[in-house]
Parts: sequence; structure tokens; C-alpha cells
Amino acid sequence: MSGDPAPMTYREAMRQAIREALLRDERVFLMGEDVGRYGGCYAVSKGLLDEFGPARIRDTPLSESAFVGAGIGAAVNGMRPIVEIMTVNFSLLALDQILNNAATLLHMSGGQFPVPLVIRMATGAGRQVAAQHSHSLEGWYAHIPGIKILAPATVEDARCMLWPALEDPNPVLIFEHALLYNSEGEAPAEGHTVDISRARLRREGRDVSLFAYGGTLAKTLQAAEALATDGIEAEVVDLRVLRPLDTAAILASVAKTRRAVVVDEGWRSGGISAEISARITEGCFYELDAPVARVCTREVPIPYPKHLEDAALPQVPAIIAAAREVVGNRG
Amino acid sequence: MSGDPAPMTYREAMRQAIREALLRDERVFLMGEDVGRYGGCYAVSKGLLDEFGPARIRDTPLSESAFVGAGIGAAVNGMRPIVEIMTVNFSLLALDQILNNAATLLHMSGGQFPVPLVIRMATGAGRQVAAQHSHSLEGWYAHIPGIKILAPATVEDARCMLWPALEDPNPVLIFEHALLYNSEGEAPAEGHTVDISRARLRREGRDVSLFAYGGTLAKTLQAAEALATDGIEAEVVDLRVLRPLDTAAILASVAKTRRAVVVDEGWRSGGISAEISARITEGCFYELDAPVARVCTREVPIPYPKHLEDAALPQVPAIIAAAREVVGNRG
Amino acid sequence: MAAKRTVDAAATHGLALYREMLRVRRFEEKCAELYSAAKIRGFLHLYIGEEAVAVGVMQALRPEDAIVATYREHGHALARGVAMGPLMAEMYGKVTGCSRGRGGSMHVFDAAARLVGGNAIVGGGLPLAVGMALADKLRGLDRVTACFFGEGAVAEGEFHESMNLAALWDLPVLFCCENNLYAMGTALGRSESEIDLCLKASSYEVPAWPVDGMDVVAVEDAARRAVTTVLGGGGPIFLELRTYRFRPHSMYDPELYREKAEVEEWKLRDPIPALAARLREGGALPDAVAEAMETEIAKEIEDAVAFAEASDWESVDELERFVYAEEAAP
Amino acid sequence: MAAKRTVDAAATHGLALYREMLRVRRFEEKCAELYSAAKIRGFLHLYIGEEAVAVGVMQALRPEDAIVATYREHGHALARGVAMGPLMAEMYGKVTGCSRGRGGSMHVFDAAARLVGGNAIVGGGLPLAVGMALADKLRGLDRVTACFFGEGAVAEGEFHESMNLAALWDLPVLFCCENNLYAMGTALGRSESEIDLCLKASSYEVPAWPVDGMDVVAVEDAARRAVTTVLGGGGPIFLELRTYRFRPHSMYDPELYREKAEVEEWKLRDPIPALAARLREGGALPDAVAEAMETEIAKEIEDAVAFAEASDWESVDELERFVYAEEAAP
Ligand SMILES: Cc1ncc(C[n+]2csc(CCOP(=O)(O)OP(=O)(O)O)c2C)c(N)n1
Ligand SMILES: Cc1ncc(C[n+]2csc(CCOP(=O)(O)OP(=O)(O)O)c2C)c(N)n1
Ligand SMILES: [Mg+2]
Ligand SMILES: [Mg+2]
Repeated sequence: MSGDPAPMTYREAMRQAIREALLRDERVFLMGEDVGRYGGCYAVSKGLLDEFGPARIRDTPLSESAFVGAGIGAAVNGMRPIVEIMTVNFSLLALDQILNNAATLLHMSGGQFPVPLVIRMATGAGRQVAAQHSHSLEGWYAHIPGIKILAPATVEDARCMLWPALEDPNPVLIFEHALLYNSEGEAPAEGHTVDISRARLRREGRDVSLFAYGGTLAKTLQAAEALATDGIEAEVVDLRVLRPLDTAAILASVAKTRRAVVVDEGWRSGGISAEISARITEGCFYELDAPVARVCTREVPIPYPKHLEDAALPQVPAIIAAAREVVGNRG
Repeated sequence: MSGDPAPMTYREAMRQAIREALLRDERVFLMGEDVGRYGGCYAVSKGLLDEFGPARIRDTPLSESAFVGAGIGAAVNGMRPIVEIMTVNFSLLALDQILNNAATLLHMSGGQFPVPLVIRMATGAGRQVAAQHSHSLEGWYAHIPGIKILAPATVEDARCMLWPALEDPNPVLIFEHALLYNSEGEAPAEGHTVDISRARLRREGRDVSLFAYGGTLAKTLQAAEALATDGIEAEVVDLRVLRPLDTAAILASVAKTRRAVVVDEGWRSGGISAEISARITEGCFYELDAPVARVCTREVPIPYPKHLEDAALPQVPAIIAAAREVVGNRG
Repeated sequence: MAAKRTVDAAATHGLALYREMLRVRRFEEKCAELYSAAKIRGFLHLYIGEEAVAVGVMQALRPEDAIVATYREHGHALARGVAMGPLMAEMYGKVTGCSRGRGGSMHVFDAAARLVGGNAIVGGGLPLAVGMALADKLRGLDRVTACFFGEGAVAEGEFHESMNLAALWDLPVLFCCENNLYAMGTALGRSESEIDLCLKASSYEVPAWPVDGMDVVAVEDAARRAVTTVLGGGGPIFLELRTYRFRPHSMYDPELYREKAEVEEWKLRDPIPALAARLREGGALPDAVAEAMETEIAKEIEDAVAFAEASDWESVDELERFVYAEEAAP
Repeated sequence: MAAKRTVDAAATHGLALYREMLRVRRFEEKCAELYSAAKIRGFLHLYIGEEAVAVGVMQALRPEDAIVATYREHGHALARGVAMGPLMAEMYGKVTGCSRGRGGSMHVFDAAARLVGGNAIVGGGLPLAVGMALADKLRGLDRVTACFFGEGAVAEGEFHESMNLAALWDLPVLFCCENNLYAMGTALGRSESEIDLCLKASSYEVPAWPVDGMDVVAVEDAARRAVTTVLGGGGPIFLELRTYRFRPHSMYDPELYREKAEVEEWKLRDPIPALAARLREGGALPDAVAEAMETEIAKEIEDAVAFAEASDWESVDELERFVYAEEAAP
């Protein structure tokens, strides 16, 4: 771990974040399927078993409900677990524990039992792994009161969100888009932190606000560049935290641009894109020059072949088209 | 079972619907926890074990994932199962089966394996059964492509939705609000059917459209009556089917009234209320005279005491207030 | 002299056990009454008939140990030392309740007693208990987590996953299976292909002992042996506590699924009169003592009801408090 | 004469078994190649080393029986009679694939073969298989559902719930546990407190037999006996098929978790050369026959690749087809 800013992959940033947490706080441990000997299914935890040993880098059996529930119990009882669910696709098996225990214990006990737990999981499609391995459910999880949802889209966020998440006394779910692990960027110097309650402006603009997060941020920035060559200056807001949503940042941007497009890899109906649209309507209806548009994943189980998967997911041309359409509708 | 229209409870209507299905189609069977000897936790299936025997009225162990999955397998293999999950609160344990199998098998197999399955479950709060037994997740389930979601709010719908749901070749989830079982109404004559793809206008009006379903319909109708004494004529649309939403009916009503309030017992953020708001914005933004308003459940685990539970849930005065506010905002 | 003292000690302890069971019984009888009077609402699951289980196991636990229970947990709370006033206030839903009134009958929590709830999802407490024990092990603390659940929970996948995890990692969990033969209306034989529950535990290499759950002394003995083993680092132990609920599953249950005669037969084994008889035999429970005890308990209950009645409701303004924690976790 | 015919029949059958295993092996070797050439994408889990299991079990199944498998199911599909062309087209994602190209390697479905998938959620196929068997029982059809899963799935709650349900209801399920000792990088001993899997099955009163999964004849024998028992109405049977995967878990696996020497030792028990040796011993596999077989299979694979290459992609317009069914279910 070095004190200087350094270029690295998202994977490496995540690994350093975990390592830092393990070094800083002896209550922290990592638990999940194949986090140890295998090195993590995305190689995030490679090497950590050797450094920290099997008590703190804890391989679990295939028992999502039990080991997530065990993370909850360990958090209640003085530890700071990082539970890794390999991918969001398997997290449904643990949903009862997440909703009925992690999200509920504190309120239901009248404030007695906080659950300072972090659950990490990979999410998203784009690797041709078909219907059962391509879910993007982080926006769906954001429906649940009592948990917080983070979606780091950059190397900086991958490096800097884990520690504040562990310091947060609430259960925090971190969704890492599987396509980002190989992405490269600059991780800040050690000790740098990010505010895990705020969205982040990634590009300023005046003509339209594009809201994205996680796996769709890069595509949205690309779309913004393309729009700029057309003279359309798009503002790009990285939501970063899906629950609680940073409504103020969303509304501030729309108040400025009067137009909005939400880009979300989740399915459209009932996705977080709908919530953002509804909040914009509620918060600045009279400032809006056009209806809020959504670019989401088509409402299908994701198919295996690349051309069909591509067609199912939000792509740059669709983002550009939506932005153009919204901007075209000038009052 | 009689051929004439008859007054009865929602519970009785549901029981008659199940009985009719068992009589009409020998592939139909009912399976779930305590549906047999106990008579159903809401007494819906009382008496059916004696009439149809344990093979067709099948008590299951406490194994939500396995018996829902077994329902899927039985549907794939030629039967027409009605699976009862006691309440939506326990359905999270079966969510992997619902999402990754029931909703996915047909598409993923290229059309080879339809899943003609009905899953029924009680939903909703209002009986002081606290945080783990008061979920309203039907709107949340409506995010999942491949399944259909019904929410009968009337005795007629309770009586008439099951058969078309069983005839549908897709997995259909029927959510029965637990507070409705004792409600009374007129069930139509036998053989009467309802269209399970359409919303239903429950009250005509010109000033504002109120959208409700299941547990919130009665409250919304009450609010409409109260508004009428003030000269505000509210239209009340019973959504009835939450997936796929009857967007045409929603937009037609708003096109007429130019104002909309969505009433939903689900939590607000990311609930179906957001989707309806977003669709209205997308579909008739320029006809809207005011932003779409939402009256939802507060974003808390539902507490046990009546005054707190009441405060958490959507109530008539809040619906009235929201409608007034929306109507007050005349262009 | 020494022998006499031992007998005295045993008698004193026997009386204490008797008293605890009686407190639970009388408290719940009062609850049933208050339910009819609509003072208590929602679901109410009575433990009547099963008191020897909670009371017996609690004897073996020390203050630093932890408890995870189900929606049928009044007995566990009382036997663990949760004061009757806050417990009754919880039943009412008052802010002085041990869960601030938010949980009600099914969600009794008490941090001081290390009672991590009242859990109303069948099987939902098992992974939690495993995690609590994991934390103790990782922290090097010599503590046990006792996890209570019904035999109905054994069919749930979470039972299987939790037993395996606890055994695989040698965690200090005391699995207390309250086998009262029914899960709502489903008899054990209709929910399990193998009804010998100890045999199931063995398939995880977890030592399992059947215990007469109608005999509080037997329960205490077994629990003490089990806690000693668990604290010795031997991993979890599974106790099958054979018991019976005398009342319906909840206040809504028409009890269509079992014969009255069966209930009556089990009532002959009621743990409270059974212990009373043994104590009387040894001269340890003179009528006067028994009566005084009843009077004391009646007074305690009366006070608890008065406390609950006099308590405030939580302000509606506080509804959203504790959805998220207000301060850093300890 | 009679004896001679029996020997001939056995030899013929032995040759057929050998041929099937070889087809699976060569097919997958080709797949690995095509993966490197980026013709096949996504996840690819090879069955190489485990062929005797699928091939052996399939011998015991009749056309009316059904199969539920995992993401490691190419062998099952081929041995069940799914034609190689549509299977290879599925690997490519072409519309002529047996799942219309939508499933790929992990989701091979074939209604004609009664193969209900390729399921990529570990344990997810078990409840499905139980339900299929329930339907057969309710319909009075004498059919078996064979459910394949890895030993890793045994830790999942769904295993537990499914075993219990199948046993409780005496359902005709053949549970085929492919124990290849690893779940990704997790050795059995690090995921189960009790590693004797047959013992687990017994705790549901399900008869369980360990089988040498590297010996196709032993597998076939066990499967035949099991199917007979299951069809006799005796409820489910659990087969622990002891095998080993020679390749990494998937194409991404650096195999840090096991020793090369261990892999090499298991390769000495490769089921294909093992059977070849036995056949040769009996004179049933002259070199010419073996060579002809290789040639034939190479040709079959070549044709399958050509078929896949020549096939069309599904039109993007069809993306939303079959999210919902277009017509009434049969
Ligand atoms: C997961 C889940 N499924 C169903 C229920 C409904 N339910 C509540 S208690 C109960 C019976 C549980 O029986 P058992 O575990 O034996 O405990 P007992 O009530 O006998 O103490 C059921 C089915 C629930 N609370 N949770
Ligand atoms: C519920 C679930 N958790 C995790 C995974 C990721 N995963 C895929 S295969 C696998 C290992 C399964 O091992 P086993 O059951 O032994 O089958 P094998 O691969 O050895 O054939 C894992 C962990 C998954 N697909 N599903
Ligand atoms: Mg019980
Ligand atoms: Mg394996």
C-alpha cells in the first residue's frame, strides 16, 4: 500500500481497499465463496489469504443465506464483516436475511441492534453469461429501507468507498459491475476518502442532465462526448449511491438543464430509473422542458449471443438518441 | 357452487375459485403450508382437503424454496399447480426459484418450456403484525419480466381471476391483501370471467385520476367520495394487474383528467408508484396540469403499535390531501 | 451438614425453577386475557406447556451468553431476566417496551439481556446465531449463543446451512430445537421424511441429545452439559427438547389438526405441576409457600400491567427514527 | 451359442459406452479450442474426466424419463441424444441451437430429449426436479426424473429441502450427485462438516449408494438398480458418483487450490482409457475399430461445427419473443 496516487485497475483498487480495512481494524474480516484459496471469482482477494490467514479470509460453503445471515450476526456481535456474494444473481438466496434481518433489526428492536455490515457483490451483464448470470438488481435493492446501496463506477470510488461503508453503522451493499474490474484509473493517495452520501458530477453541461451509475457511467460519458460534437452540452451525474438517493444533486442538475435522461442497466419497469423520473417530476415539474427519458435494459432475461445481449442493454447510441430527443423538445 | 350471483366474502370467493378450478381441470392442485389439515392460515382452503383429498390439497413442510420450485417443475411437466405461499413475507425465501426459474425458463430455453403456474400469497399490513409480517412487495415483484402480477381488490376479482390465471401459460402471481379476506361483495354468476390484462375503472371522474389496487382501493374510493362533497370529481382506476401494467388505461384516464395521484401500500422509493409516475410523464407530459403525486407507505419497517402502523400506511386523509394539492395546481 | 446443605440448595434451586415456570405461565395467561380485551393485538403465540424448555436452558447460560429466539419467546425473555414491566409494555406496544413497543409479542429484544430477538421468520434466526458465535470465536470470547427454534424450522434450508456452517467452523452455538410436534397444523411426520431429529444433526457431525422437555431438571442438566462442551471448543451441540404446546398455535387457530384427547394426555405431563409434585414430595413446597409465590407473581403481573397501561405511546414523530442508526456502532 | 451372444451383446454395449464417452470428450476438447478462438464465449465448464457419470446414468433412462442438469451439462446432453449440430450451434449462440442459441453452454434445453436444462444457479435445479417427479406421480405416469448436481450444491438449503420433499412424498427422483471433490476452488472438506454424502442422504431416509464414477459400467449398473427401485414406488434414491474434473472449473480458473500431482493421479483413472483397456482385453476394441471410431467422431464434430458456423443468428427483432408464452401451454 503506497501513500501516493497511483494508476491501477478497479480490481486492484478494491483489493487494496479490503487490505487497508483488514490492516486498520482487526474487527474486519472477509467471508464468502472462494474468497480464499481460489482468490475470489474475480481475483479481487487474490493474495489476501496468505497475508491474513483463513480466520479473516474465510471461504464459505455454497450457503448464501447462512453466510450472509452469519455476517449479520457477526456484525451485531461486535465484528465488521465484509461479506462477498459472488454475484448479485446468487443474492436472491440471501434476500430474506437481507430484508427481514439486516434491514430491519435496528428499527424493530427500537434502536438496540445496529448491523454494521458490508456486503459486496458483482453485478451486471455484458459478458455473455446469459439469463441467470446477468442480473442488474442494485436499483431494485434500493427499494429496501434500512440498507444503503453503493455503486462505485470509478477506480477512485472502488478504492475509497469501502472504508466509509465499514464505518457506517448500517448495512451497506456495494455493487461492483463485473465489466469494471479490468478498467484502469487513478487511485488517490492513501487516506483519501469519498463521501458515500453524495452523487458526483462527472461532466458539466447546460443542455441536458444524464444520470448514470456503475456499469453505465462510461457509456454515458461517451455519449456526452458525442453529443458535444453536435453542440449539445450534457451534464453527467454519477449517482454513486442508490439508497438513499442524493435527490438534491439530481434536482439541482435538472433545475439547471431543464431536461433529463436516466441511464440504467436494470430492467425498465419498476427500476430505479422510474424512481428518479418520479422524483424529478415531483421536485421540478415546472422547470422541466421535456418529459424525463429513460434508457434501460430491455425487459427480457439476458440472452447469451453477443448481438442479442448488446441489443438488450443500454448502449451509447440509445443514450445519444434519447438525449437528442429530449433536447429537441424545446418548450 | 351456485349459478347465481351471490353475496359473499373475499375469502369465500377465493375458496370457490379454487374449488371450481379443482373441479374443472384435474391437472390443478393446491400446495402450500397448512393448506390442508389446518384449512389455510386465512381459512381460504377450509374444507377442500375433505373434498379433494391429500394428493390435490397438499400440505408442505416449511420449505418455501423447494415447494415453489416443485410447483415450477410440476407446471413444466404437465400439471397446473396453485402454490400458496402463506404470505409475501416468506416469499423471499423462494425468490431465486421465482426469478431464475419460473420467470426465465421459457425465454432461456428458446420457447420450449412454458411454466403455467399460479402462485398465491397474502400481502399487506394493517393487522399489527409488525416489521417481518407486514410487507407489501407485489409492486416490487412487478419488476421481473416473465411473470404476471395480479392484485384482486374486489370479491368479483377474487372469484374470477384464478381461472384465467390458470389458463394463462405464464407464471402468474396473485397477491391477496390480508385485510380483504373478510370484506363482502357480490360474486358474479358462475362462468363469469374477468379480463386479467386490463385495469378497471371503479369510479368515473373528470378532475383527477386516482390509481390504486388491492389494499388501497377501498381507501381510495372513500377518498373520492369525500372529495366529491367538495366538488372534486375523482376518477378511480383499479390497476388490478401490476405486470404487465395496463398503460393504455392509465394514460387514457390522465389524458382526460390531466392530474394523477398514485396510491400504493408499497414503500415509496422504487415502488410501483414510481413506475406509474414515470409512465404518465412519458406518455402524457404535455397534457399534465400538475406533477404526478404519490401516496405510499413511509419508508420504515412497519411497527407493531396501531398508531404507528396507521401513520406508516397510506390513509384516506393523505389521499384526499394529495388529490386536493394536485387539483389546486391548476395550470 | 454438607448433605443437608446440598439438599437445601437443590430445594432452593428447585423452587426457583418452579417460580420461573410459574411466572411464564401466569404472565401468558394474563396475555391471553389482555388479547381478548384487545390490549394486545397482532399475533400472539403462547408458550404454555413448554415452559420447562426455556427455563431449563437459561439456567445454563451466563450473562455474557446470547440468545436468539422465535415469535414464541415470552418465556425465553422472562427466564432470561427481561423485566416483566418492559416486557408487558412491549406486548402493549408502548414506548417503555423492551423493543420500544415497535416489536410487540413477536419481536422482544433486549440488549442488556443479550436477547437478539424474537424472530418471526421461521428459521431466520439460525444464521444470525451462527454469526454471533462466529464473532465470539473470532474475538476470542468464551461465550455461547443459544438459538431456539421449532421443529418446523428443521425443514427450512436455513437450518441445513446453519448447522453445517456452525459444525464446519466449530462455533459455540447451542441449537435448541423445541420439538412440540406441530408447526402450526402440520405434524412432524407430515413435514419430515425422517422424524428422528437427532439423526439429522448427526449428519453434520453435530452431537445431538434428545431431552424430555417436560422435565425442567432434565433440560437444565442437558443444557449445562451442552454449554460445557460447547465452551470447551467442541463446536455446536443440538438439543432436541421434546415438548408440547397446550394452546392453539396462535389466537386464530381452530385446532382442526389434532385430537383433544392428545392435548389432554400431554397436559398430564404439564411441567409445572410435575415439578410441584416432586418438590412437595421432598417437603420443599409447602402450600403456604406455593400460595405466597402465586400472590407474589400475581402482584408482579399486576404491576407490569399497570406499568404498561401507564406508559406512553411512542410519538409518531419518531416513526423514522432508527431506520438508520444515529451514531457509530459500538 | 447363447453365451457367445451375451458376450457379443456385452461387447457391443461396451463399445457403445466407450463411443459415447469419447464423443463427449472430443466434443469438449473442440469446445475448448473454439473458446480460445472466441467462437464460444461466456462461461464454459468442461466435463472432461467425468464422462462416465453422465454416460453411465443415461443408459438407465428411458425416453419418457426426464433430466435436470447444471451448467456443466454438455455430457448429459450428448449422452441423452441431443444431436451434436444443435448442441454446437447452442455453444455458438446460433438460432439453430437447441435453446435457440439463447442459453449457450450453461443452458442447454431440449424438449424432445426431456432435458429441462442446464441450470446455472447451484442447487436451483433440485426443486424443479422434485416438481417434475411430483407431476409424474400425480399423473400416474411411470417416469423418473434424474437430477444432476455437484457436491458443492449439497451445502445449499435447496438440497436439504428437496431431499426431504422427495422422500416425504415418495417421489421418483434419481438424485445424481457428481462428487468431483471441488466446488470451484473449495474442497469438499472445507465446505462440509460431514463429508460422507451418503450419510447425509440417509438422514432423509433416502437410500444412498456411493459409486465409482470413473467406471462407466459401475455407474450404469448402479443407475439401473436405482431406476428400478424408484419406479417401484420406493421414493427417491441418492447416488454419490465419485469422480474428478481434469480441467479447471471454467476457462478463467488459475487452479491455485489443488496440486498438479493430485490431478495427475486422478488422470490415471481416466474412465475412457480405463474402459478401452477392458474392451481391448476382451478383444472388443481392435485398433482399427478404435481408429474408425475416432474418425467418425471427428467427422461428427466437424459437421457440427460446420452446421453451427453456417447457421444464422436469431434476429434482434425476436429478442422479446418468449418472455411470455405465445400460446396456451400444452
Ligand atoms: C419462513 C416462514 N414460513 C412460514 C411462516 C408462518 N408460520 C409461523 S409459525 C409457523 C409454524 C412454525 O412451527 P415450529 O417451527 O415448529 O414452531 P412452533 O410454532 O411450533 O413453536 C409457521 C408456518 C413463517 N413465520 N415463516
Ligand atoms: C447459488 C450459486 N452460488 C454460487 C455460484 C457460482 N458457482 C458456479 S459453479 C460453482 C461451484 C459448484 O460446485 P459443484 O456443485 O461441486 O459443481 P461442479 O462445478 O464441481 O460440477 C459456484 C460456486 C452459483 N452458480 N450459484
Ligand atoms: Mg413446533
Ligand atoms: Mg464439484
